[in-house]
Amino acid sequence: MTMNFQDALVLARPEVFLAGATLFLLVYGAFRGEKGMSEVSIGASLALFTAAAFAAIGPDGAAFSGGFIANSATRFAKVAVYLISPVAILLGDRWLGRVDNKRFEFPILILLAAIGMGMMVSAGDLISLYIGIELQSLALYVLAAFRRDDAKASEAGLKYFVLGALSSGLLLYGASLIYGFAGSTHFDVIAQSIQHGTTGTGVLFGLVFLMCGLAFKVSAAPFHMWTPDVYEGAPTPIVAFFAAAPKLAAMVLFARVLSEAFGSAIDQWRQIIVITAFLSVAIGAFGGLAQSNIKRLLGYSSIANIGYALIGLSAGTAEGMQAVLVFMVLYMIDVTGFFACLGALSRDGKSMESLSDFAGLARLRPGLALVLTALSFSVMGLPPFSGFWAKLFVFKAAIASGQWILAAVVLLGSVVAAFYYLRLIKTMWFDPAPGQTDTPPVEAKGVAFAAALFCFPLVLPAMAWLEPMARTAAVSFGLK
Amino acid sequence: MDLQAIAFYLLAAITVASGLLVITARNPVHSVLFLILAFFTAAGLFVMLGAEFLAMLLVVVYVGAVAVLFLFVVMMLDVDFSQLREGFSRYLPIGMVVGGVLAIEMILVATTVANRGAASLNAAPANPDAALPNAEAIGRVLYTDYVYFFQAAGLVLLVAMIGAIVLTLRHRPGVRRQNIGNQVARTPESGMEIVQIKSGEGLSE
Amino acid sequence: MTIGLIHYLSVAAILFTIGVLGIFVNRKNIIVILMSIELILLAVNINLVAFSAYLHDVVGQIFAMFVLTVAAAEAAVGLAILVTFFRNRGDIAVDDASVMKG
Amino acid sequence: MTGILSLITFSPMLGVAALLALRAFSAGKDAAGVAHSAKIIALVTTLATLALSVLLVAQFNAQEAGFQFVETVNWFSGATYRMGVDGISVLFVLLTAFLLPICILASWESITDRVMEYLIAFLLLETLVIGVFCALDLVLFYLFFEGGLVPMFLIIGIWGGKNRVYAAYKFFLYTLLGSVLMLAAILAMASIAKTTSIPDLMVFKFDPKVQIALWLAFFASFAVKMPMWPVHTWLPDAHVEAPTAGSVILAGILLKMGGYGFLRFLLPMFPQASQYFTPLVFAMSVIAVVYTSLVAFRQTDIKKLIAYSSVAHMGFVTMGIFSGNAVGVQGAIFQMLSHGVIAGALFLCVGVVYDRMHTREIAFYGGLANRMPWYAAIFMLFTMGNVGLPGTSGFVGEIMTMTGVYGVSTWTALVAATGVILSAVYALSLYRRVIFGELVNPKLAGIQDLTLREVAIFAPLIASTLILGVRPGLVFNLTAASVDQLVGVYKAAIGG
Amino acid sequence: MNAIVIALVFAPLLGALIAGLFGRRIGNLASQSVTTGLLLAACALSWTTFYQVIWGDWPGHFTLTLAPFIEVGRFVSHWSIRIDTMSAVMLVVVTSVSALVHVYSWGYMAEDPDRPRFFAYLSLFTFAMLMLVTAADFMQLFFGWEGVGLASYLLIGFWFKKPSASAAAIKAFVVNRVGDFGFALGIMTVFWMFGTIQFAELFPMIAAKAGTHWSFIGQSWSAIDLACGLLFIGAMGKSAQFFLHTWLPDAMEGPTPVSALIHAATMVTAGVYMVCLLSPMFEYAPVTKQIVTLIGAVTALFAATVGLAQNDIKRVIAYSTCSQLGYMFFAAGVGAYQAAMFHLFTHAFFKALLFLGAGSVIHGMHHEQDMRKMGGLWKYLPVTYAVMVIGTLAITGFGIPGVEIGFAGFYSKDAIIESAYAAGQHNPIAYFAFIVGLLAAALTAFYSWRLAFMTFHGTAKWGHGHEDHGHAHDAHAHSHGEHDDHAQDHKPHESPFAMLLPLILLAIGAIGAGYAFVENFVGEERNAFWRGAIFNAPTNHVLEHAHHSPQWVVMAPLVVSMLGLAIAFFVYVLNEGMGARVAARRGPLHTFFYNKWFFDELYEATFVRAARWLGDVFWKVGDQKIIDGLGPDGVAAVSANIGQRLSKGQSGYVYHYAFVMLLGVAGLLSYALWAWAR
Repeated sequence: MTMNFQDALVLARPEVFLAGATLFLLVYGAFRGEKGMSEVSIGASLALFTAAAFAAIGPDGAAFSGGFIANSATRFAKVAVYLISPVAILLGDRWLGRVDNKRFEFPILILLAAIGMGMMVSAGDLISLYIGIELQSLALYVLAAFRRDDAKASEAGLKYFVLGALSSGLLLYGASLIYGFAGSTHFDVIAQSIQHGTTGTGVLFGLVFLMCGLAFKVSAAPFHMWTPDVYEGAPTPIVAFFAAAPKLAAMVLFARVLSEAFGSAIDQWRQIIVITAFLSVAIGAFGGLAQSNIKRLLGYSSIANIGYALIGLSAGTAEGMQAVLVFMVLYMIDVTGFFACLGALSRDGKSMESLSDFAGLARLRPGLALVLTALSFSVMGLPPFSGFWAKLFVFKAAIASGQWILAAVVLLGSVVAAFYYLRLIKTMWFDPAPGQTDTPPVEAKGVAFAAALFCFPLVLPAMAWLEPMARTAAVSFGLK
Repeated sequence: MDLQAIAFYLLAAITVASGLLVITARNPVHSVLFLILAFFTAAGLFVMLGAEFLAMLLVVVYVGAVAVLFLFVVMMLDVDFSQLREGFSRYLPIGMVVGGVLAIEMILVATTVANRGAASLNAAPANPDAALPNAEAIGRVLYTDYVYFFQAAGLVLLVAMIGAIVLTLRHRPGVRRQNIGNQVARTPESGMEIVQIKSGEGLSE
Repeated sequence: MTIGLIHYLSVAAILFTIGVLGIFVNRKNIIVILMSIELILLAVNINLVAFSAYLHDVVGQIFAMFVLTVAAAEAAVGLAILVTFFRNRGDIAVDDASVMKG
Repeated sequence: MTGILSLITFSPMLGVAALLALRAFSAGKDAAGVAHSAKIIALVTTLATLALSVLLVAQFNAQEAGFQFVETVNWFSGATYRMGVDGISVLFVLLTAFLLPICILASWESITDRVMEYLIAFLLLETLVIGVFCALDLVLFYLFFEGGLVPMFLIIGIWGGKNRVYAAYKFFLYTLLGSVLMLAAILAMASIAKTTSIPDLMVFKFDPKVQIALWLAFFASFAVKMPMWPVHTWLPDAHVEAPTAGSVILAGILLKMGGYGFLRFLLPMFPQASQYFTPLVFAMSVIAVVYTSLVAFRQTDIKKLIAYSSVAHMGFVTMGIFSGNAVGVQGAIFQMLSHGVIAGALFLCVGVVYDRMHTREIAFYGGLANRMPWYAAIFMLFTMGNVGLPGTSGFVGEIMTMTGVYGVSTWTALVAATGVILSAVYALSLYRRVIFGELVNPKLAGIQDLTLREVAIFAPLIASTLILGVRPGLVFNLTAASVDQLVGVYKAAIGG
Repeated sequence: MNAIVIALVFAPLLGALIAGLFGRRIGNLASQSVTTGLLLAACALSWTTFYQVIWGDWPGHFTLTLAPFIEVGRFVSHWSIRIDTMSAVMLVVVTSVSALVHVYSWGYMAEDPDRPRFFAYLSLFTFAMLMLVTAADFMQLFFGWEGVGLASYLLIGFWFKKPSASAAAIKAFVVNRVGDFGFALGIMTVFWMFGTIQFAELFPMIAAKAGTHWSFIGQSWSAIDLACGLLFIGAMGKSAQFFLHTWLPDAMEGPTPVSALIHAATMVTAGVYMVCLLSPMFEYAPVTKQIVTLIGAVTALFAATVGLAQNDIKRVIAYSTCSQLGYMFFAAGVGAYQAAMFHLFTHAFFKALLFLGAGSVIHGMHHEQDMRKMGGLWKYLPVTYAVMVIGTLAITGFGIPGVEIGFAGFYSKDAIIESAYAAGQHNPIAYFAFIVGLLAAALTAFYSWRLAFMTFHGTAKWGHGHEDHGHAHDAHAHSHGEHDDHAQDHKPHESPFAMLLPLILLAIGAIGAGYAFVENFVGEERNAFWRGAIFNAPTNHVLEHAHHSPQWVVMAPLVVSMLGLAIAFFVYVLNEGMGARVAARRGPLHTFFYNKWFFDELYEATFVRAARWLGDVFWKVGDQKIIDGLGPDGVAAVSANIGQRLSKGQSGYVYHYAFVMLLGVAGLLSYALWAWAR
């Protein structure tokens, strides 16, 4: 509170700038109508890039009585989020144009979700946490149902909304209990109150509710049920967005809450995290085995992958936080590439979603098949692809913190999960093709190729700067 | 049992009962009405706790806007509600069990909070302070420490607005709308056509 | 016996449970499910206000206010999605509403 | 000469780049011509790699036990790019570089579909395998080790036989399962020892209790890779379905990665655990020898028979390694090398008739000696090598591993020695059923003897089988210093 | 000196390579000439060496190291040529017989289109045999050991189109491998016990280590006995001793010159040679020596009994070989290594003679091998008849004991029997061997004369039923037409000169080899002759004692062999047809002998079927059902099942999802309350 308002705004500059840009583009879009969608998209992308730049160069500090925090971790997460969001805009803009659903609200909603994510990663207070989550979630609910003429999309939106609202309720209930216990919503006060014996463990019951709510946002088991359905039903480029940035933001928020507000209760929350991580990996691995829809399959895949990230979290060390950050960034790129491929592929105007649609793709579209193969191997965690490095960090942190049984068990789960990626690869490479595919759109193809290039070989040099950056970021969570 | 207790139990009972009725009523219209009742009684509880502003807000925002919105939608969607009741009881027992366990646990937790949390330091709710009315107290904090989030809440509402528009607004083709610009820009040249008609031939289209 | 914090919290807990119960007891009727969510949020608000009062800290009420705001927004979005759902299927029954499963 | 290892490792990637360039610039041109140029590019690449490897061996100082040509580049704090070879690994580098041109040549005519991808897969595999043998960092090692799964999966799956999908899955998942456990162990080692450098870890003393866990995890991976009984069942399937060159490389090189792992990790890093588990390894080894020999005896598919015989031969390798004495370890290394050549050659022999007749059923053949005398002669040579006839390289490895083991466990040597009898049974009965007898099957009436290309493929293999059989010292001189050090360290650690 | 021995050892290899690799290009004649020429040269050099080593100015024993073979720690082996009396004797035997067989094959194999291959194999065999006999350490010994096995395998299976030939080849190889199994273990025992596998280093150490014990498969054994016993298993395999003899009769599927060279004169004697070579070890292995004696004696008797009942001319000789090898072993077993070597030496001549003579008969009979279809051939094959009689006299040990004049077998066999008697004075097993030796001598006489009489005397039985001759025993499918052409006259014919010359030369050896060398091998000059190549322990005086055997012992062999001759004459000449009648009655003893004591059936029923059964069980149950079923396939199925169930649980109903979430909350909260509320 010593900080004056201007300084506070400087700290919040990325979000404030984005909010302003959003309002401007909204007005612009409203005037231009559908014709203006491309301009709005470009504007939104530029705004996000600018915000990323602001975030990158912004100072450290806390504002609004500790409710807003800026440090190396928020910087890391914000840059990642603001850079990946334009990709979703790029993919969605064209895609929606092709399915005759071109509306300028799409980039606006993405922008609003991005602001929400910015707030989430900067949250230093239960209220800011809640507002950030809701801002992001509401935008995502709408986005899920964005193709309102599509039965699947609206069903996906409905399921996502109902369950999301329930999870918000759980989260809020937990927040209220924590508030009641600790007497404050600020993370630092909560942290102090845990160290005081009186409130001690009591506050942790609130934490359980809070964690349930957050687990839903990252789609960790047993709060994962929405994921496959929503992934399948929602429009592909929007799922590409769902699967990437919000997960990262939620994960960072998760890490922040656990480390800053509940850092000294690590032994307790670790148990919860371990349970959810284990369940996530198991359900993600086994659940995917029976899937024939690629998007659903990726839904299960994301559950499993969140399980891995949570294992990094469960380490409860700076190394673990670093692992989570590295993991999420690398995973985010993989998954974006995956959905870009899905967006790029269609046959007779119908997008290819069933596994059998991919038969013989290696002959029809060798480039995209190669991309999908590389990404599959990457998500599988096979070296030298990026997914391997992601998992490497996570498991290293987990083992270093003594959780080697969990690590071994979960690694075995990754073998189960490997099967369904292999099945995709097998379908593409070994099976005969049923017919020609449409010419893939340039932008989706481009994104897919870029993602594949990053997952190998660019990741190898990239690790050299990503790793120290993530380390710096991880240190700011304040754990050892 | 003092008056306060009587008021509390009355309000609490009505709140809980109407909450139950919300989820069990056959007709969704009734559910909405019970929801409104629950909000009213909850507002009463707020008043008992000294949160007059919030009580007022609850009534205004919820009863005035949200509940009405619900009613509106219920009326708008022409649904045969009777069949929606089917299978209601099938999941009730297991639901009750889990719900019961959850409720007990939550009360246990609540007891712990009340007895051991920071709130246990104060035996009574805050006295209404004449010098600093509830609304003002809220305002002082809200517009300083929480101004940023206050604005963000505005964005949340904006999202809701955009969302509602995106999802439900339809531009019906073929609906003629008044275009004032065109109207004003109309000139005799564009509005009239002068046709020379030769006698005996009539007007041909 | 005086009415203390515990009483308010209990009411909130029961209300919360009712809300949660409402979600899966009403297998088909989505509107009631949405209302159940409102009940849950109401329970949370009771909690927050009660704590706020007993902590002598106004932040709880501010939190409740945000919750109210967001709840309103949620209701709007939820109902909007419900409307699109209805338009696509001509029904709001969730029971046979599962295009996506497995 | 610093940098030569990276050059060798990544020189196949230059070939890949050339192939990609060829593909990019030849769109729409005559496909057969492009395929031919691609093959030439691949062949030249592999030959160049071979030349570099020979240069490496020539420059290698066999007197020195430690790692040579070490390259270290700090990458990030999770991995260091560190390469180097000692007397053991330099041999496997050479073996890999030696077999690859043969693989390319062996596929010259039999692969007509997706030639470009095929060659790229092989070149990729070469890089990864050489990388495995050169890597001096655990993470880097794992990277190469696991990476090898990808091209091999594709090779089996795309260019394989009828049941290729099952085989490819089995190969991939089986080996993946083994190696994830190794990954866990690698990370544990990294967190305990605070380094992933293999030379450092070789002198790091792990707590014996920790060693047990780490040993088991590493063992899981390498045992699958070897493969040891009872985790061998992926190998027959993979071999049967893989194209000829795939089988060659699988038997010739990929299996060796398991044995290499035992030598590089289990013995020096976890000596106490190795000693503790030696009876287990011996038991598994001799079961492998006897069991799979008997199974091989009953096979009706030529390749499957040879695949099972590979398992049996790998049983000798594992027990030789865990004998922990110089004779056994040297024998095991030699056996790996020799098996690489001989089993590879045997798979090529199968490939020769498969290319002509497109079946591997033993019953289909018979009497080939009548029409294919040269083929019969060469097949005979390698059959005898497989049987372990003195004068071929197969003998030296077998007798030395058994001798080494005899010094530790006479039971093991005794049972393993029965494998020598059984190998004669199955190998000669295979030979008899395929080569001897009257040429009954009318479809075989027109079968042609080896072409010049095929003779050229076999020539180096024949030469190395015989030369190594008569002068195994060529290998032992190279490995002696490193093995002596390894055995010395092991013996010192277990106090024996 | 060095050049001579190197040339003599490698000349056959050179021949083999030339004929094998370029045989098709340079033609039959060139291949034959090269191999035979080189072999003759080697033979000449061998005799030179033999002479120079024993009587000349070469050192009595020396080792020429050519190149390192294996050098790992103390496990050191070199490619080398060890020359001493032992190896010199063997050089002479091997190269002489081999050279003669090469020459003989010019005639015998004249119609075979694969002659270059045949001659290459022959020379390859010779090379391997020379490597074996000149080995200076166990590894090279093993190399030669298995090398001759390979050549034997190749030659037995030479007519690869004949299923029985390739089956016999495999059998020979595999049974030999069983022996090699023991041999290899023996080598390992030696290595770990003495730390070396070099003979020169090993032999001086043995006396010091006598009596030490060695732990093998959990038991403590007398170390040198164990090593020798294991090594002897190898000798049993190679020399077709009891239990491991089954391959030798089947090996007759090969061309007859092969039988003469490998399965009579040289390879099968490698076991004897090895035991004698390792006499420094065996002398300190009393138990093993007893075993050697016993096995040798049993084999001598067993093979002789089986030989009584066979009808295939080559099989009779094969069992005879087996039996004679038994003699050699029990000679070695009782410590009379010199006698064993002597018998080896003489046996090489007369047994090669018998085989080649039989080959001449077979050749003359257009590849008929069944003696029942012969008879009265002496008129048609006079030279063959003459040499066969000489060979028979030699093998039956005909000679006059008093004046010490006789055929080759007379000297060596009597030396063995007398040694057994001498040793038997203190050793019941040796005495048993002595008895058996006499018994077997009688049987030998009987079956040898039986062979001669059935073949050359009596009525000719080959005039009719001859047209199917080719099918049973002749694999010359390609030359079948040719055969039919000249089979029209049905008349047996004498063999060409190329075949007769070796027969005559061998006959000279069969007559004179014993007389010429008896003093050197076992007589007074033996120490000057062997010059330490054979070691006799200070306590071993068998040979001295043998020279002073009682008269009845000296006379007994002659008596029993004359008895055998008489019976054979009675049965097959005086009462021709009696043998056939006995056979037709199928008495139990005849059946037992005729079926070779049912060994093949026994092995088929146990080892072969067990291997097949186990192989099937391991494959179909072990691998497919248990390992794959519980392992990858089972896990995959279970995983897929879990996946299906999970997938079904994902019902698509919102309230289900909510319920699961609720369960999650309730579960986690319960856990927290239980675990944390302390």
